Order: sequence, then C-alpha cells, then structure tokens
Amino acid sequence: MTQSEKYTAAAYLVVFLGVLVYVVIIGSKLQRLQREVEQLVALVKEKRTDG
Amino acid sequence: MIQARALAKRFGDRRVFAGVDLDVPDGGFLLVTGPNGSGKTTLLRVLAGLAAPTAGELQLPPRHTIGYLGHEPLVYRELTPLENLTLFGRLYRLPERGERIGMLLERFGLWDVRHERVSTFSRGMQQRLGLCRVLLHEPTHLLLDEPYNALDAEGAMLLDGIFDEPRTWVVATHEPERVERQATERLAFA
Amino acid sequence: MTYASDVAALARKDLLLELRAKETLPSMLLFVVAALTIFHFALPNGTSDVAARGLLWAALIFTALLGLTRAFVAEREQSMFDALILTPVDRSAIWLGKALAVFAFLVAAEVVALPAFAAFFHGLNGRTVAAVALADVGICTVGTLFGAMAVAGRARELLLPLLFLPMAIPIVVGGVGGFLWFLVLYDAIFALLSWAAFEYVVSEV
Amino acid sequence: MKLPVLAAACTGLFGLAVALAFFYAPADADQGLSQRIFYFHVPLALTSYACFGWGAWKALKYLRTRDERADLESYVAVHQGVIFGALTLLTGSIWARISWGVWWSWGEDELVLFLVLFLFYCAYFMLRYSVDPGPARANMSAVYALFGVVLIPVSFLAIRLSKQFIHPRVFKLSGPQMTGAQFLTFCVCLAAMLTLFATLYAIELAGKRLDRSLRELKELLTA
Repeated sequence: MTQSEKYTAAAYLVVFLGVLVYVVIIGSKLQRLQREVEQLVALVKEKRTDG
Repeated sequence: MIQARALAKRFGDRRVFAGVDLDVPDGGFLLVTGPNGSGKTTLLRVLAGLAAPTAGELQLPPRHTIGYLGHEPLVYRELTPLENLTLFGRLYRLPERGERIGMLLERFGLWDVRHERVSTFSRGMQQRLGLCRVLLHEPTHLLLDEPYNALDAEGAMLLDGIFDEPRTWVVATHEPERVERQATERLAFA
Repeated sequence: MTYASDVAALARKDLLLELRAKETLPSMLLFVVAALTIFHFALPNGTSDVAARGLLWAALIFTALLGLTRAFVAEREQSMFDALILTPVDRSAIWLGKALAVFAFLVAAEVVALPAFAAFFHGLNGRTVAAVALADVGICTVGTLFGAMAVAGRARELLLPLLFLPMAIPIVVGGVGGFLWFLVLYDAIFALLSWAAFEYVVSEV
Repeated sequence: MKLPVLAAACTGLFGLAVALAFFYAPADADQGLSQRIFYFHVPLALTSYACFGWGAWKALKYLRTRDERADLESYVAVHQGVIFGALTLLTGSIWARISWGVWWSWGEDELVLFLVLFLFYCAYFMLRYSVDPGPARANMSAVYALFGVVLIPVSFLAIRLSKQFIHPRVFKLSGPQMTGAQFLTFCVCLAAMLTLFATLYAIELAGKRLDRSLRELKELLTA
C-alpha cells in the first residue's frame, strides 16, 4: 500500500469512526432515557399504592 | 381592557403558572396575591408585553397605554431625574414635556434633587422616580409589581392617593390589605 | 420623523452616559495605542507593508470588541431593556441609537490610532482610511446586534468575541486588501439583516 | 415508520457509494488513488451546507410561527452541520496531506471557508448554553442561524479575494469536469451523505423530543 493509499483508507476510516462515535453517543442517550422512564414508572406505582 | 384565556408560562421545564383566565374591564382593579416566587412577577411581565406566554390567548391594549413598574425603578442610575424623564418623555412622544415632568417631580418630592444622579438616591427615592416614569405618559393601564415594597412612608402615602385615579389597575402584592377596598377582581397564586 | 428623533434621543443618552462614566472611550484609546506598540515589537524590522496593515486591522477589531462588550451593560444591569421596550419606540431604533454611539467611540479611538499607526509604522494611504471607515459601519451594525445577544448570556465577555470574530473575518479581508466595494456590500447586507433581526433579540413578544 | 426506511436507504447507498468509489470510478490521471477521498470530502461539505441551510429554514419558520418544535429542529440541523463540517475538515486536511504534503493548506478555498463556518457555528452552541432556555434563547439562536447562512457566500467571496494579496495562485476551477463514471459515483456519494444527514437528523430529533416529553411527564408527576 503506497503512502497515499494509506491516507485514503484513513480518510474513509475517519468518516466511519465519526459516524460510529455519534451512534454510540445516541445509544448512551437512549439508555439514560430508558433509566428515566423506569424511575417514572416506579414513581407512578409508588403514588398508586399510597394514593 | 385586559383579557386572557388559559394563559400559561414555563421556564424550560419549570412551570410558572398555567390555566390563568383574566377579564379586567376598563377601570377595573385586579389584585394578584400569592407568596413570593409564585409567578406574580412573571404574570405581570406577560401582561405588560415584556414576556411571551408559552400558551393561551392574550388581549392587550396598545403599548403606549401601558405603564409597568417592577422591583427595579427602570431609570438610568448615572443620569439625573430630569434627564431620565426628558428621555422617556421624548420616547413616549409627549408634546409639552417640561410642565408634566416638573409637576410629577414636585408631586413626588424629587424637585430639589432633579439635577443629582439617581445613583446617589435612597431606594425609596429611586422607587418614587420609578413611579414618576410610570405615570409620565398618562397610561390608562397600570401594572404594579409589589409597589409598596421599596417605598418609604411618604411614597406609600402618595401611592394610596394614586389608586383612586380612574385607570385599569393590575397590582401584585403579598400583603393585599392596603388595596383591598379598590379590588374588583382577584387572582390568588398558590 | 419620529424614528430619527428616537434614534437621536437614544444615541444622545449613550453619549451622555459615557460622558458621565468616562469608562469606555478612555479604555478604547489606551487599548489601541498599547496594542499598536506591542505589535511594533512583535514585528521584525523591515517587514512588508501588508503585514503592518494587517496588524492595524487586528488592533481595530479588538478595540471595537472592547467598546461592544460595554455597549449594553447599563441596559442589562439596570434591566433598562424593559423600560425601552415598553415605550412605543421601534425596537430597531434602540439598535441604531446604540450602533451610532459605538460608532462615535470607535471613530474617536481611530482618530488617535491611525496617526499613531502612521508614526509607528509606514505611512497611511487614503484607501486604508476609507476602508477603516467602511469597516467601522460593518463592525458597529453587526457588533451591536451581537452585543445585545451576548449581554443576555451568562459569560458575556467570553461570548461576544466568539460570536463576533467569525463575522469580522470578511471585514478584515476587505480592509487589508482594500476592497472598498466588498466592504460596502458587507455593510449593506448585514446592516439590513441586523436592523430587521434586532427586534427578535431584545423582546420575546 | 420513516426511520427504518431512511436507515435502510442510507446503508444501501453507502455500500453502493464505497463500491463505486473504489472499484467502478476510473483512477484519476495524476492524483491516482488519493483522488478517491474527493468522493467523500466534497459530498460531506455539500451536506454540511445543506444542514446549515435546513437549520436556517427552520429558524425562519420559528421566527414566524414561534413554534418550539421549529427551534428544536433548527438546533438539531445546525448540530448535524457542525458534525459534517468537522468530518469535512478532517478529510480535507488528509487530502491536503496527500496532495501537497501539508496538513493544512490556506490555498484551498473550500477548506478555509469551512474553518470560518466551523468557528461561527461552534459559537452558536456557546450562545445556546449561556442563555437560559426560553423564547429569548430561541429567538437569538434563530437570528444567529440566519446570519450564518448569509455568511457562507460572503466569506466565500472574501476568501477568494484574500487570495489576491496573501499568496496569489492561479484559480483551480474545481467544477464537475469529471468523466461520466466519476460524476455518477459522485452523485451516489452525495445522495448517501444526504440520506445519512436525514437519518441522523431524525434519530437525534426523536431523542430530543423524547427527552423533552419525559421531563414534562416527570414534572407533572412530581408537581
């Protein structure tokens, strides 16, 4: 692989990694939202029992 | 005339107030009561056209007929009373400014200090200048937020006199006794 | 006619406030001369004329930034935006009044800076002076609008340079290169946009 | 329903784009393989413009209708624009490294324009973080996004002008004088990027709306 071919591959890799990092961030956000939903469900249950 | 239907306001997630319905006819007197931080100030700012409601319908009179006085006197501290009132007189396009400014300063006991900077004034004197600014353009609708708060005894007595003038009032206070007799409508904030 | 008199009243108020406080203008004057002095040492002798002129523009942009950061401090700290918005005055008059006041301060600073530049570095040709005048218009129109935005934020001294400097890049290019037509184009486009947009920046209604 | 279709189209187009870029498009005469970066770098730049344009369009819609959703959409679009902008700068600097052996070249108009826009739109987020949420912040963000879009042609013209006195260079007319095959590959790559924008935009928007309604729900429950 010549020098410029390595760089070309690197460029495509950079784009792929960029998108991958973005998807991972969105994934962690979804997990946080999932935890929040569970908290809310617990809250409603707790309100329902002593309501 | 001030009218509102299902008025609501939120700051980000915090809900300040919701479902507020108002009907203040001309000459009416709406008394808004409630503890500090219950949304009175925000409601008055919305009614004065200084803040946008998050939801609900709102009918407001034209801007030049509204007078609003909040916790701040809304005058430039580095200018003198005369300079402040002259500036606002010009911005409100008042024809014979000089007379009216002189009369107001006289009435609120600020005539002798008309050339001194507002920054040298006591809190009570600043609030009285705020009242001069509010009354300068003879608004038909007056929105006062905790008017007695920063006023000294003399200022409070002057304010009592003003409430008898035929205008449409909206007054927010957490000690309503002083204006109880004039109130035609009430709105209590929890 | 009332629009012009509103703008005049507001601009006079700002000049009066400055006359009273005497903060913004002295600091701009000292800043620009100090900056030029520092640039003198920063430049190895015998550098090209373009390099020196480039530094003049850098000094002018940051001096203007100083004035713009101070522009709405009185309105923000004494919540005077509320008072001004309550009046039946067109909101863009508030912007134009303030822009004219800042323009006056900037020109006053330049009346000292340009001769100093001519003395410190090489001479000054008419083209550069014309470019400076045109650039001032662009700086004050856009800068005043962004000043009103920055003052609403928490870290306003940090925010204004971030908002304003990217917009100043075309001004510097036009200035250093002496493309007067480009500066006129920039001024026309962004003065109009700032004039129309100011209302949304100061009031929620 | 829209999201899976978008995601499928996006992956399909990307697969096709990479295949075309590496195997179908004929190698460029002088630049050889490195010219392949062109098929990602330029579409990234154009998509970034599209993001900022979309953000400005939504900003205008917000100023007209004062609808909170438009403010959110404008924010997400600008956010996407900055991400695509960053990728453009990275691939551009790699391309400069191959072609001229330097990591950054002021001679390349588009790269410099992207640097200016990148600085400008990063300040957009500084503005949003430093002003409290509410109509005032939405108004200012909308005005700023509109300024950004007007800044694109103005600063492009400025950079073109700056070439005359910084280091005059004969202009490189990088228009589409590509061969038929190259142009087809370019269009597929562009389509892939735009779909990627649409997909990520839809995902992030859904996430933000979910976040907002969850907070509202929490507030109702705890109030």
